[in-house]
Parts: sequence; structure tokens; C-alpha cells
Amino acid sequence: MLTNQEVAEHIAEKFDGSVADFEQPYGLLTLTTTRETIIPLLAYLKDHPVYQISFLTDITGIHYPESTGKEFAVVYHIHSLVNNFRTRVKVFLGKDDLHIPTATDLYASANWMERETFDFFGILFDGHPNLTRILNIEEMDYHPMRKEYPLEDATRQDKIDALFGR
Amino acid sequence: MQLTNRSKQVSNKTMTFSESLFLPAIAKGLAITLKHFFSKKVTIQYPEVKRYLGPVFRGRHILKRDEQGRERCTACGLCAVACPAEAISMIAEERTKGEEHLYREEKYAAVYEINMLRCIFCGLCEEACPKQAIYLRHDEFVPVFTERDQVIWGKDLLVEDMNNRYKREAWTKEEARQLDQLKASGKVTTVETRAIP
Amino acid sequence: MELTELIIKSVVILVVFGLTLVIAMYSTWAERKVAAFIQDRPGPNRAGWGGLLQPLSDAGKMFFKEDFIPAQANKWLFIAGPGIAMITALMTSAVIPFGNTFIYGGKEVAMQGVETNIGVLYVFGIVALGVYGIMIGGWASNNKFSLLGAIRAASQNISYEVAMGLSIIAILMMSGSLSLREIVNQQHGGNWNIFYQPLGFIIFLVCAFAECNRTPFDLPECETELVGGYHTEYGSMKLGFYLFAEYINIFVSSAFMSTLYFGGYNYPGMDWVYAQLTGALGATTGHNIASLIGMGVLFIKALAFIFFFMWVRWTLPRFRYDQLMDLGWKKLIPLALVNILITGAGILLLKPWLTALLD
Amino acid sequence: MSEIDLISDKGQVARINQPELVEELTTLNLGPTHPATHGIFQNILQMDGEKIISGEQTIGYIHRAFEKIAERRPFYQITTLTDRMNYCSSPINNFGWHMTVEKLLGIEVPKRAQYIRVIMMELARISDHLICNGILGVDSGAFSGFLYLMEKREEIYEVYEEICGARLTTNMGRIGGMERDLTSTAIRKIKALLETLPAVLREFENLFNRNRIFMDRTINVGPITAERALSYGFTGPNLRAAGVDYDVRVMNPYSSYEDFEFDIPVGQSGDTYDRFMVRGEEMWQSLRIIEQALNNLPEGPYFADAPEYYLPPKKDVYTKMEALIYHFKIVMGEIDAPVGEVYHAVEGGNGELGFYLISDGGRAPYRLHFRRPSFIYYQAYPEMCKGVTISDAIMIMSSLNVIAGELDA
Amino acid sequence: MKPVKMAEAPAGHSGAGFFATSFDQVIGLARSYSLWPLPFATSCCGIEFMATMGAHYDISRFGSERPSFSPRQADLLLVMGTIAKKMGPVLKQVYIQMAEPRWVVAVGACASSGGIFDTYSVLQGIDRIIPVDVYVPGCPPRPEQILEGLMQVQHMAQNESLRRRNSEEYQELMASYNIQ
Repeated sequence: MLTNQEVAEHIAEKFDGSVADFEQPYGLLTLTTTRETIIPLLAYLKDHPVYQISFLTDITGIHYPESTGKEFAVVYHIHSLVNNFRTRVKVFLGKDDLHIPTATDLYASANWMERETFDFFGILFDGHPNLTRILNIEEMDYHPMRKEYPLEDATRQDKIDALFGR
Repeated sequence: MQLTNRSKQVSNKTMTFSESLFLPAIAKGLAITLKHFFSKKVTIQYPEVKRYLGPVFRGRHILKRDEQGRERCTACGLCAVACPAEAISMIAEERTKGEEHLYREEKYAAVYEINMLRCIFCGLCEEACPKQAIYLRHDEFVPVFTERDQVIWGKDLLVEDMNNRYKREAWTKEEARQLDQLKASGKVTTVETRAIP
Repeated sequence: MELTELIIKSVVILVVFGLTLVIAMYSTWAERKVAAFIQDRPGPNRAGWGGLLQPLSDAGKMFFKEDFIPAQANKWLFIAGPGIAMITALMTSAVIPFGNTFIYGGKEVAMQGVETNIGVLYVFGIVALGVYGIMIGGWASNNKFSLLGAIRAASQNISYEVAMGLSIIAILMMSGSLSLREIVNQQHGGNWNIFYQPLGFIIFLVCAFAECNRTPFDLPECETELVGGYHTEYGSMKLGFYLFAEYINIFVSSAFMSTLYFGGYNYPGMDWVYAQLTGALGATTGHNIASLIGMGVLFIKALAFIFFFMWVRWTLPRFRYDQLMDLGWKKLIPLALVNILITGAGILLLKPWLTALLD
Repeated sequence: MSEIDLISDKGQVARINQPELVEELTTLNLGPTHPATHGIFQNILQMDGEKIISGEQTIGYIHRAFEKIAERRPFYQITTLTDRMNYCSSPINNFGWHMTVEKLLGIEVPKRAQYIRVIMMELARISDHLICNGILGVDSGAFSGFLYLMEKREEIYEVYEEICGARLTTNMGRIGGMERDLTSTAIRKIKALLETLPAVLREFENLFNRNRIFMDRTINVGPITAERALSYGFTGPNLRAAGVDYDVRVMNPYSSYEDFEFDIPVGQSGDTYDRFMVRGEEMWQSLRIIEQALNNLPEGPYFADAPEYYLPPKKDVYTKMEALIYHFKIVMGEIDAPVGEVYHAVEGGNGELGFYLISDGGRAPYRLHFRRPSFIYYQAYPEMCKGVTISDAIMIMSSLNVIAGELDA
Repeated sequence: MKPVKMAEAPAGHSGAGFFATSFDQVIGLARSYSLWPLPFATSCCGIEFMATMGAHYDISRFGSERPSFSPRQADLLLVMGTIAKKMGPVLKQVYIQMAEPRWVVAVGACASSGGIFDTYSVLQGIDRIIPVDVYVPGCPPRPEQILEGLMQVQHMAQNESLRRRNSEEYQELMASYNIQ
């Protein structure tokens, strides 16, 4: 069994300076890295002979409009099936420069996950083979999951918003 | 790749000679369907025969009155907050003198509307109600609509009719559980339905 | 031709025609009922008692549905398609001997639309034409699904006709005649061809399924793959014609199979029944009633086959296109050839021996 | 498109760069309303006759913005969303979500509630696989077997109905346990199901498993190697069909799954037949689990002792002030959720169903992301149907069991 | 099982008017027992439609068990499930392709009004793009309710004049949805 401690120390040693913020919320090793390191890190963990963290569970984005310079985060959940070990890697991006390299060369499943993240948040994955909207209509001109956009359909008429302050 | 010691190979793709002849399996299949051809039909002939929908089925809404015929709703708005579909809206009003026989609490819903097409019948309003006012009937559906303007039901359709009261075996889940345990132990066989929560 | 003969002939043709239509019509009802019963449900039961008015209801609806021709379609061929399908389907029933003869006014009238000595060939010729209805309709729709359906139908029917024809050759070798009535008469009593030609019958049965485009060979329409196949673009009565043609085809192939392999209107003990009836009711009436019973027997056989068609349809999964071709060309045709060889050997070697033994 | 890959029968790839040949290809638009797409998605296929040369999918036709809605709804209302995600097995989604919240809030659910959840989740898994395998039968042309299974699924729905009052969108769990306890009628119905379901499953297996027509249609159709499957993020029955015995229930047991004995069925080469067989066997294993859970069903409460999260008994609400205050607080969604982030995964009908929840202490999640297995593995579809005929493509599609609600979220 | 009453001649009526109206009734009856549905199933309600087709509820009793996935052959468009804005044009296209007479049933909350999905991506009720004849509430409606919806359409079909589809109101209705 791998321990969070062991893996975290190894990563910190290997990628000295470009990984930070090691935490374990609810037992899941979480770390933050930069966009330059993310792909080498994923590749390293994937090919590591012992860790074999070679299953990409999920990629998603988060929007933090309040924190200046780090408005967007891309979160990777990776999993080592052999060791039954999960890790969460975060990359924070500023809202003016939403570029991050794609992970499609490492994982075929990253393709749609990245497209979804682009669709929802507008994060640009450099080198992605087909970075277009996936769930929303092509004509949509904004990225709906960002906090500033409303959820509701503006055309709904059968609701009285005033009643309960919604 | 083997991760656990609990795996079990289930797929066998080599056909035996008799399987490769098509006909035995076809005959077997035909025998099965023929058996069903003559078996009893399970269909419920709906408009004539109606199925019992269970004791807690979530059907159409009803606004209960109490035993004196006063409306129970106090327009606290919890049901509207709990509604994920935002289908409930209401306007509260203070009860004035002389209306005590109409409304149970000091505040009441002057307007209480449910958009029956928005409603998803999740039962959260019934759960949220602290005054035993709103319930989802277990014996009736919301009927189908043909016009868009029929779908918002006001108090005229929602409030209980005192001449034809809605009866239930148990009015809270704790009560229902107790009742079920009694029934299971055989102490109680038949339960009277009653109109008062 | 005398006038009475002409009238009688017309009546017979009309009766055959009407019977075919009614049976095909109620086949749609039966299909729904059989499907329902197989699936543990009662099926249509609201339109008329037991849903008996269901076919009328469908017809009424289809006649009054908007007749629609897609803008990109070839108009004439689009209309011609269902017409051809329907005409060819109806024409096949002409040569099938539905019963023995009727004696009317001292004349013997065969219960058969047309008595020809090339009945088998006629059926094959017309059936081969039937696929044009599907092909033309599918092509004219200008829809890719329809086109795929049409192509599938064409190649499927052509492939399976070969095996079908080969499987029948064995019968023809035995009977030495192409006349259906002759073939039937040779199976007098319980002397049915199925006992001599079990393999040939199975091949023929499989091919009949394929020719009627029924599951497991319903690739041309194939709802889950091609939406509706060749009739995707058809609505109203044009669609009705296609569906109807399919049921007529089923009826005709059922009757044809009963005729070729199950003795047609023959049944064991028919001579005894005939003797009883003529003895009790006189030669004419007795003969007529015996013929009617024979006709009933044929219909029972045919209906049993129709049931079988439906039963199989609601049981089996369908083939894939290449597997279907594989089955047709690589399995059924060699089998049919082997069957011919066996039959030939039987006729050459076994028959003299058997006759010698019996004598 | 000027270059196309042609795969010959021997697996050789020839790259062809001939414009005149490319023009011969047909573009076939499979969906979004094609009968075999069941849910709604579109495949644009380049076809050479019946053979598929390449395919491209368009999804999002029922995109409903679950994740955005979740940011505006209190925790307890999100069950109405998860119900509608994988609607074939909504209890699994539901309890998965509740377990995520319970993990965040640190609530320990009593054993009885955990066992009831296991029973419900396994019933849901059965109903999910019943539909998937039945639909595979329908798509191969045999309709009756599907309806035999649907008859039994109706009985599973009766159990749901008994416990929560709805058939499909059950909404039967609550943060901290179950809404209602298992009633004696429900237990009787589950027991009856345990007795009658095996016969129906066996009958269905007799109809299909060793029928050569069906075997020919499914064996070696759309195989995917374990390596490719993992790269495409396959989980659940589709991955197990490729021979990897990954099951969240065993690897990261939740809700007392460690108490039960069951096998993980695996296939050989990840083709359609393997997927069909793995799902078929999983139903048997689910029955085993249900039987064990029902026999060892512990006594005790069916909800956790967490008054600030689980609604108080109605009687107390009517009479006691404290209960009324809690009632109001919970319904208004003003629970004190800690700040933090949780990832919790359950074995959904289609594979690892993950919930990534970020809470900022508010009444609604700050961000809730669903790891939807259908969404992730459906991207492998073009690769799996390259070079096969349209009939096979449809079999592959329905054997993958793509649920549109889960796909598009 | 009760037999259908085939329109009997009311006493005291005769002449062309009688034939025209009773003919309307007969065809109306025929249509009502042969409503072939196009199951436009996108999500949960589609699963309940499967149950409606299944043995327990058996939609075939009403003569509607033949699903026509080709819009040309369908009489009844059953819209079951959420219709997203991306799907809207497709739905409208399917409706336009259907041949007259055609009826539309919006099954379930999502199709009728958007249900809980009051979001940027979901169409708030299909009656914004196509005319709807019957709304079936529920999320998803029980099979019984789907059958109720079907019986309502049958009722409409029986009472509809053959010429209604040529009438001015109908043309106006179509024009209001921009359907030719």
C-alpha cells in the first residue's frame, strides 16, 4: 500500500519547486502544480514502475472569481488501479491567460473531459486535437459554468421571483 | 490485469457442434416463447382496473383542512423553498377577525398556486410542511391537460373538499412505520383510514 | 370460352383474391395478437371485440392520412414502388390450388385461380419481380436508409432465390411435373413430400423467411438499424401497401409450402371421408363438401405456417448482412445441392429397390 | 477529408489518399432521433457501402446543466438532480451523492441504513442491467426477451414504490440515512423477487446466451483491449468485459460492501458478447448480495443521529420548539457544512460514478462535478466501430449502455 | 373488453349532412384506434414509456403498439424527456416531417415546461416550438398517466372533423409556429 506521505515526498523531491500545497482533505492526496509541470508530472506518475498512477479518473475546472490571479483551477483526479491510490492535482490559472497543455497524448479519455472543461469554463488546452464545444450549442458566446453567468433561462415566465427572493 | 482475487471468467465463446447448427438453440427459444404464449397474462387493463399504488405514492397535491374545516396552511413558505422545481408560489395574508372558522393559524395563504407541469412529485414539500397542510395523495394522479392555462392550480382545486375528504392510513412516516410493525407482527390486520392527520 | 365458364372463373378468381386479402388483413391483427400473447399481454382489445376491427381501423386511418411525396424523391417511381409490391404479391396466389374441384352444373371447376402446368415456375417468376417493388421504392425515396434497405433487399432476395430454387428441384425430380395441382395430387392422403424431403423443406423454409423479409432476415426494414429501411419515407396507404404486401407474401408462401411439402388439401383418411360424404349426400354435394373440407385443411396448414412465421419473428434475433449472405451462399446452396444429389440417388437406386420390395 | 484509414480483415491499415475514392463514401447521419440511440446523441458516419470508415459523435442534445443547478440548490435538493442523471439506476446515484455529503459532514450512517442502501443499490443495478441487456436483444431484433425482463423490472419498481412512492425518480435517501425504513411489505416483495427473478434471468439466458445467431452477432464485435479501455477511462462492466476486475465496491468499499461476498465477473476480449455476459453475471452477483444483506439486516435506526442534518420526526416538529427550529433550518438549507473538498466514487450501473464536491460552507455546493462514466467511455465509440458494419455499430452502441441523461448531464 | 361503438345513425338525421358527419366519426374512430406513436424519447420518461409498452400496461390494447421511428408513418408524437435548446430544431424538424393528421403529447414535466431544469440550456416547454395537444404531468408520469394522455388524444381524434386540418384556425396555429 502506498501512503500519501511517501508519494508526496517523492513528488516533492522529483519536481522540486514546481509543486506545492500538499494536503490530504478526507484522505486524498492533493497537490498544486504549474502548467509547465502538469504534463511531465502526469507522465512521470503514469510511467513510474511502482506507483503506476495510470488511470485518469477525471478532469474538471473550478472558477474562483474572488481570488485574483488564480481565478481558474483545472483539477485532475488520477488513480493507480494496481495500488488503489488516488491523487488530485490542481493547476491554477489567471483569467487573462487560460492556457494549459493538453493531456490527450497521455490519456485518450482526456479528450472529452478537456472539451467539457473548455465548454464550461473557457480554459484553452493547447495541443488538443479538437477543442470545440461539446455539450452546449456551437453558437453560445459565453462559458456558462463561470460564476457570473445566470443559471436560469431568461425566457421562463411561469415563476414569480419576488416571492421568495430567488 | 488482475487486481483482486475475486474475479470470475464468465464468457465462453467456443461453440459446441450442436450450438453451431443453429437449430437446437432456435428450438429452445421457440419453446420458451411458446410457453409464454399460453401462460397467464399479467396486464392490468388500466382504465377499468386500477393498480394499488402503494401506501406512500406521490400523486396529486392536496391542501388539508382540519376537523373543523379550517385550512391548515399558514403560508410559512417552507414548501416553496423546498421545491426544487420552484413550482409553488403563495401570497400570505393576516387572518382578520371573523375568519377564525376559515383558517387555523393567524396567517394564511390568500393565494396558493402549484404549477402542475413544473412539479416533479418529489415529495419534498410534504416533508417540509410543519403544519400538516400539504400532502401528496396516494390514490390519485394529476389529470392530463389539454390547454396551457389549466396547469396552474389554485386553492380552488387544491384545498380539500370537506364532503369528500382525503383519507389515509398513516399521516407521518413514523406512524406508517409503527403501523407496519404492528401489521407485520399480526397484532393489527385491518387499519381504518382516517381523514385527520 | 363459354359465358358461364367465364363467370365461374371470374368468381373463383375473385374469391381467391378476396380470401388472400382478408387473410392478409387479419394477419396484421394476428401478428399483433401473437406478439402480445408471446409477450404476456392481451394485445389489441378495444377496437371491436378482441380488437377484431383493428385492421379496419388501420386501413381507415391510412386511407385518410396525408399523402406525402418527399420533394427530392422521384415521384413516379415513388408511387410505382408500393404498387408493384402489392401487384406481385397478389399475383402469386393465382396458381395455388386451394382445393380439389367443385362440381357446379355438371362441370368440374378447379378451386384455383389459374390452372397452369408451370405453376412452380410462375410463382418463382412473380416472386422474383416482387423485389423490384422494394428496390424501386427504396431507391426513389432518396433517403440513405431507404437506399441501404433497398440494396439489402435486392441482394438478399437474389441470393436466397437460388437456394430456394435448388431446394425445389428435388421435389420436381420426384414429382416430374411443374404443375402445382399435379404435385398436390401426388401427395394423396398422408403421402406428403415432407417425409421424403425434410432437408429440402428446411432449406425452403429458411429461404421463404428471407424472401418475405421476416425476422431473422428482416434486414431490408430492420427497425433498429435502418429506421424503417426501404419504407422509411412512406406514409399513408403507400406504407399500407408495403406492409400489406408483406403479409400477402407470408400467406402465399405459407400456402405454397403447405402445397409443396404438406400435401396441400390432402389429409390422411380423406378417401374414407370422401366415401362417407358421397355415400350420404350424393355424388355432387358430397364431392363439394369433401372439397371444402380439403380447402379447410389447406387453410389450417397455411395458418399454422403463418403462426410459425410470427412465432419466429418474436423469438429470434436477426442476422447481420454478411452472415446472411454467408448462410445463403455457403451453407444453404451446398446443402440444397447435396439434397438434389441424395434425391437423385434415391430415385435411381432406392426407388426401384423399394418398388421391387413392395411388389 | 483527403486521407482515410482502411482496415482490412487482417487488421492491416492502409492509408489511402485518393480523392476519387473518398467521394465514393456515403455520410450517414445516425441520430439524434435514430431508434437505436435510445437516448439522444448523434453519430455522423462515413460509410463505404455498409462498412463504417470513420465516425464522429455529437452529444449534448439533452444537456441540462446539472452542475450549474447544483450550485444553486441546497444539498438535500440535489437528489432530485442525481435521480435524473442515470435514470435506469437512480438509487445508486442518489446514495452516492448522499455518501459524498455524509463524508463531507462526517456523519456515520447506522449499519441498518447502510444495508438498506446496499439492497436498493443492487436492485437498481439489476434494473439497469435488465434494461441494457434487454435492449441489446431488441437491437439485435428479438423483442420478446426484453419484455420478459421488463415484467420483472416492474416488480423492482414496486419495491421502490413501497418504500418511497415513486417508480423511477425515487428520491428515497436522505443525508444521514434513508427517508423511510424497509416495510414488511417491501421485504416480502424483495424476497419474492429473489425467488422469481432467477427463473426469468435463466430464461433470458436460454434465449440468447448460446443462440448461435446472437453469438455470431456479438462475438468479436467491437472488441477493445484492456490497455485501450483504461486509456479511454472505461470503468464498470465495460472495463470488466475487457478483463480488468476493477470494481469500486471491492477496491474502495463503501456502505458496508466489505461485508458481502460476491465475485467480479470478467470477460476476455472486451467485445459485445463479453459485455453482455458480464452484465448478465453481475445481476446474479447482485442477487447474492441482496440475499446476504436481507438475511443479515441489522436492527436499529435507519438514520443517523444527526439532528442538524436529518429532519426531526414530524410529531416533534408539531409540538417541540427545538425540533421545529431544526426543521426550519434544514429545509431552508442553512446547515453548517464545513469548508472542504471531497471526491467520492460509487460503482454505478455503468462504472465509477464520482462526485467531486467543493463546499465553501454555504447552503449549496460551491462546485459539484459528476464523473459520469457514460460521458467518459462514449468517446471510445468511433474507435470501436471503425471498420464494422452498421449493424455491428448499433450492437456496440447498445452494449456500451450509454445513458443520455448521464452522458450529457 | 368492451366493444367499440361504431357510430350509429342518430334518429331523425338523413341526407348529405348525416353521411358527412357519420363518415367523420367513423374515420375518427379508425384513427383513434390506430395511433402509431413516434416515441421521441430523450430521457427518464422514455424509460416509463418502455414500461407502458411492456406487459403490465400494454399500450397495444389501444392499437398503438407499433412505434414508427420514421415521422412519415407516425400519427402521434410522444415527446418524452428534456428537450434541450440544441435538440429543439431537431424536434421541430421531426414535427414538420410528420404527415397530417398529427397529434403531439408532451409527456412529463421536462417536455411540458422544463420541469426542474430551469436552465440556460433547456427549452422551457416544447409548446414554444411546436403545438402541443396534450400535456401529461409527472416526473416521470406513471404508465397509467401516459395511457391517460393517449386516451385523451383518442378522444380528440374521435371528435375531430376530417376538415379541421384545412380550417383557418389550424392554419393560423401553424403559422404562429412558423410551420408551413
